[in-house]
Amino acid sequence: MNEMEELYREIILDHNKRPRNFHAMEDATHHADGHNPLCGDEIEVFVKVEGGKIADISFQGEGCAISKSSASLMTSALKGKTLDEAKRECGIVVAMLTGKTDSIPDELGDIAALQGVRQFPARIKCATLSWHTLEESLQGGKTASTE
Amino acid sequence: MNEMEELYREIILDHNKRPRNFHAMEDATHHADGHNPLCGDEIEVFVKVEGGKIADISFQGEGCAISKSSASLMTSALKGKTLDEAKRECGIVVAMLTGKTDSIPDELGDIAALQGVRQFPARIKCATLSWHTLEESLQGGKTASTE
Amino acid sequence: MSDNGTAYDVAKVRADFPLIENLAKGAKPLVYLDSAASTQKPRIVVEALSDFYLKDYANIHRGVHFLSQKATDAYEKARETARRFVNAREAAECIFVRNATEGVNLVASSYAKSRLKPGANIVLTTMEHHANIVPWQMALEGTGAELRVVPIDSRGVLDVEAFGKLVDENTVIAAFSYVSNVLGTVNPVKKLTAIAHDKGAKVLVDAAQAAPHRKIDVADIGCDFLVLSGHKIYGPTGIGLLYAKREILEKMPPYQGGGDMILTVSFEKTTYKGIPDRFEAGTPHIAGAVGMAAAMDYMERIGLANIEAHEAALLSRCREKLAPIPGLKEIGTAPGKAAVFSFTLEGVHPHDIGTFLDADNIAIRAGHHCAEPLMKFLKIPGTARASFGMYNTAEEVDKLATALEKIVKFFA
Amino acid sequence: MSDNGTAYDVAKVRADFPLIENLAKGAKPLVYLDSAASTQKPRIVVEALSDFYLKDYANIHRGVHFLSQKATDAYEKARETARRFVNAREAAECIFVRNATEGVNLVASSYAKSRLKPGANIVLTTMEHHANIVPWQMALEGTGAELRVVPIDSRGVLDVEAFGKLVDENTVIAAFSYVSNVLGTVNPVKKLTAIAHDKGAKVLVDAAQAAPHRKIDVADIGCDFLVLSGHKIYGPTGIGLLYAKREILEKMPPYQGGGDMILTVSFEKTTYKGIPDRFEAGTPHIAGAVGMAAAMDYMERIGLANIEAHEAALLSRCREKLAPIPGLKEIGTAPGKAAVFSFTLEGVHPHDIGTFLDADNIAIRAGHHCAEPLMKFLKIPGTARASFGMYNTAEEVDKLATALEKIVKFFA
Ligand SMILES: Cc1ncc(COP(=O)(O)O)c(C=O)c1O
Ligand SMILES: Cc1ncc(COP(=O)(O)O)c(C=O)c1O
Repeated sequence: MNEMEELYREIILDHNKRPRNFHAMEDATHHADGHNPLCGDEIEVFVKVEGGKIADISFQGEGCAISKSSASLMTSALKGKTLDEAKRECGIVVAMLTGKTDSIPDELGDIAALQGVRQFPARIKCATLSWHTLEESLQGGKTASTE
Repeated sequence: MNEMEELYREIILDHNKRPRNFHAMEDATHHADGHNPLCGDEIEVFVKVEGGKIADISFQGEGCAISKSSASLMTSALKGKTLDEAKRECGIVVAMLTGKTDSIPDELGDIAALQGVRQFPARIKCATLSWHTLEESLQGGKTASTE
Repeated sequence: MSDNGTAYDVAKVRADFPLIENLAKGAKPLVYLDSAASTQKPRIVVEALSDFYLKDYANIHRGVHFLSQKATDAYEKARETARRFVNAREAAECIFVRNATEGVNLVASSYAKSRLKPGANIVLTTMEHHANIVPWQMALEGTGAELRVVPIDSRGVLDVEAFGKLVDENTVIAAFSYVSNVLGTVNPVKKLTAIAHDKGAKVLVDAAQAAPHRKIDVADIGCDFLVLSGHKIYGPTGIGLLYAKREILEKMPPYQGGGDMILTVSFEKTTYKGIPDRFEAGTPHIAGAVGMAAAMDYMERIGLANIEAHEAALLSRCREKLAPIPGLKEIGTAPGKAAVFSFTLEGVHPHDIGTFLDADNIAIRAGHHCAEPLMKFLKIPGTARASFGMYNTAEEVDKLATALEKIVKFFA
Repeated sequence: MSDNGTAYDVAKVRADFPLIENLAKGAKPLVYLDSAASTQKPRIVVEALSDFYLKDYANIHRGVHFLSQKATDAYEKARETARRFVNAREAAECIFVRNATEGVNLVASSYAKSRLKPGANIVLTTMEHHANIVPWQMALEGTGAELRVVPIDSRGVLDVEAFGKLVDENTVIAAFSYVSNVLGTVNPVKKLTAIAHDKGAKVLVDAAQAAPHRKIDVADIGCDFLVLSGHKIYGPTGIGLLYAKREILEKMPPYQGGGDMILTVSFEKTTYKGIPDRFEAGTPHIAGAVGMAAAMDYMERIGLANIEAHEAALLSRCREKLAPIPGLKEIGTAPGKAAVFSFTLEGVHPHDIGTFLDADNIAIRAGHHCAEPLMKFLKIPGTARASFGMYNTAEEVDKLATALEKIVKFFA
């Protein structure tokens, strides 16, 4: 694999072309806007929390292949998880993406495909954007920024 | 003569130590403040004009040897001259000091001793300060004659 | 043919730029197509900086000693070079600032702010860089005055008629770019200035993207203010130029206070120097001014007409080679545009294009290019932008085309 | 002894400064005693600039390409170096500005101005440089707030008791120099800060003249703001540092608007980035930051304690050699003063001293040193000032003494 194939793995390209849960949500209980001023990526994350669980989660917005596929992977992975599980996973993923940890836990599944981004410092913020935005929305915030 | 003796000729040192017409003037018809922000020199020029002539002229203030002697030489030379003569002389002296002309007219007399300053660009403003202040006072004399 | 009758030899020009030369020789030769963000520096500019620091350095305007005199002379000679570069009447109309951004801020703060009352307005255009938007918004805040924006068409051509209607007797300043950093559009600055002056409005021209590509002539344009950045005209960082007419500058209060800009200071009352000193508080970027002057000298020696012609040829080739690429759309197609080539690729985000090209050692820029309102108007999240400098070659354009073809396949 | 246990060898230090070395070798060897105006540059700083321009140059924070990433890394690494140099908690508290003057202007405009109401006050001292006076006067204008000035005694020692009385609950900022550029006085900045904080006032320390001579430690001082200039600490021109506490910076509105400091821009509403970016509009002086960091590294390698000790020895020798000269009066005799030696000569104006010394190739400064209120207090038109840097030698002090003896004879 050359470095481009490493960054843009099949899974990434697939989620970029056919993003999952890519729509607004009318009855969301939590919502936040995310913004990456570097490249202008804008994302909205919607969450419906019911009984301490993420009953539904979706996103919409403009973004590069990395930020779009990252958001798509995130929504796929977290649907049905408890809030605690979701927050824990946010932490693990962000730590992996920012190189704070070297190990890639098995539990990440497809999300591990994002690891190629660590070799591209300028792109890390694209990959973390949706995760930070989710964290922000769960905390009750309105906007997240990766400046 | 080395360059210091060229700059600080006997006449200059003499006028610096014993400045002529170095006092305020109560009944001046014209008056202006001169200021050289580079070195902080401050000078006041007083003129009494009577019948189109400089009946009396004096100065006071703080200044280096060059600015003080220049003012002293100026007051000595211009006392009794007509306004036109004085203005003409201002022009000639400033032109000489700023190197706009190479020739040193004989009529300048002792003032010619200031010529050494031309080799010292940083000091030219010291030498021209009193002359510019005089010009200023004469130009303002018309509108400020009631003071 | 150059101004002095010799042919433009891009290989010779490249040899003047050590970074371009050295990185081009690497295993994966660098193709630098990001000059609109900042230009690389010719050896002569870097040497002017080193020589100044190592031979003539001292603080200016202050010392009686000969080093200080030498440094002052070098600084004021740089101002005279800047005067010649923009064809101002006198050097005192040339204020050294940090960059184009600071130039706009200075004018917005010292000239415009006090004139912004309810009913007054400032006129900008849709294609402005944030540097020519945000300072005006900050000045307008809380004044009750209005911001007006002149529209452009889908090619990126300014609507001159609308400009003539939006500018009125209550317009304090009309501020517009000479050349758009995204679209390459060259605005008819002389005409716009005449229209604005007819209504009694002052004019600021943002020449940050024009100065690298063409001769700037403030006497011909007739504008009241003009700004540019040294780092975009092959000069050092931290230095730029604000040109302003003497009669306007003389009436403007100082922008920053400090040493070197005062006549007398007391705790009761402080008086300020005349121009240009009043606008240069504290120890200025002396070496930067000297370095920017070296860059201006260099550009003039190469010949601004030559640079313009060379870059126009690169732009033509770029269009020709990139047009056949499936899904590629050129953004900005104003007639006579400058050598700034923005584009989008269907299904591939600009940021991904940038990363891919970087992997092929082609440096372009991707994003909103500090022109978010323009992106909103164009209804795109950003563009990929290849921008050309005097050192770029036709082969580099071809490499860009080849790399883009690969990207299209990858994302297909 | 140096910090790491080796003896301070001034000859070795001089060898690092090409201008000092080369001009010292001339027919009339230059003696540079004007470091308080600006310091000369070690080779390593000039090379850091050249290397950056010729190997790693690009615009920052913007590009996805590797050169831009390299340049961004270099710029942010410089910020981390600045953080370490002043011992700030985090790099984001370090804002790059043009010079100390701009640092004060930024604080006066973005922090103080909106808080200056009738009844409020700003406290300065008699010994301030214009850079720490004029920006406050400009901010105060039209606000109805008051300027208060803390007196000094005839030695140039600040009246700490008066400071404690002048600062009160209505004091917005107390701003004072760490080291006086005329008197050499080292103010008890930690104590003054504690007094001001007790009254709820914020504190700005002007460290422009302290940073060249001693370790700056904002954590120890406890001040809210601190400014310094790169060109006075052996670094490039056009760059300086504003340190400010995070919690204060976060509440301050931006100073200049433009690119790189915004989060989103639209003609309707613009939002700003966090710190430090919000305060660095437009393309910054990237190379300047890198060069200043090289200078900071260099000073730390030589050892700030060594520099201080070496300069203290020069000051002692200067006093000893100059004291016997008839009519010579040292201006500023505060205990423990820094290596700034101001003096007057009876019957000889400072400006004439400067010219005479220049003829002997000794560069000093003469005049009011941008401290007119202090001159008025001292009732002198100005002083001659010999100021020392890490490269000066005892022999140079002796040359100064010999030259001054000649002057006294000439004007006798
Ligand atoms: C005490 C003091 N503060 C501030 C300044 C201003 O420094 P700059 O001109 O680099 O802004 C100086 C420089 O002379 C100074 O001596
Ligand atoms: C059209 C335009 N104006 C202004 C600027 C601001 O330039 P600087 O960042 O050098 O102040 C730029 C730079 O990108 C530009 O392209």
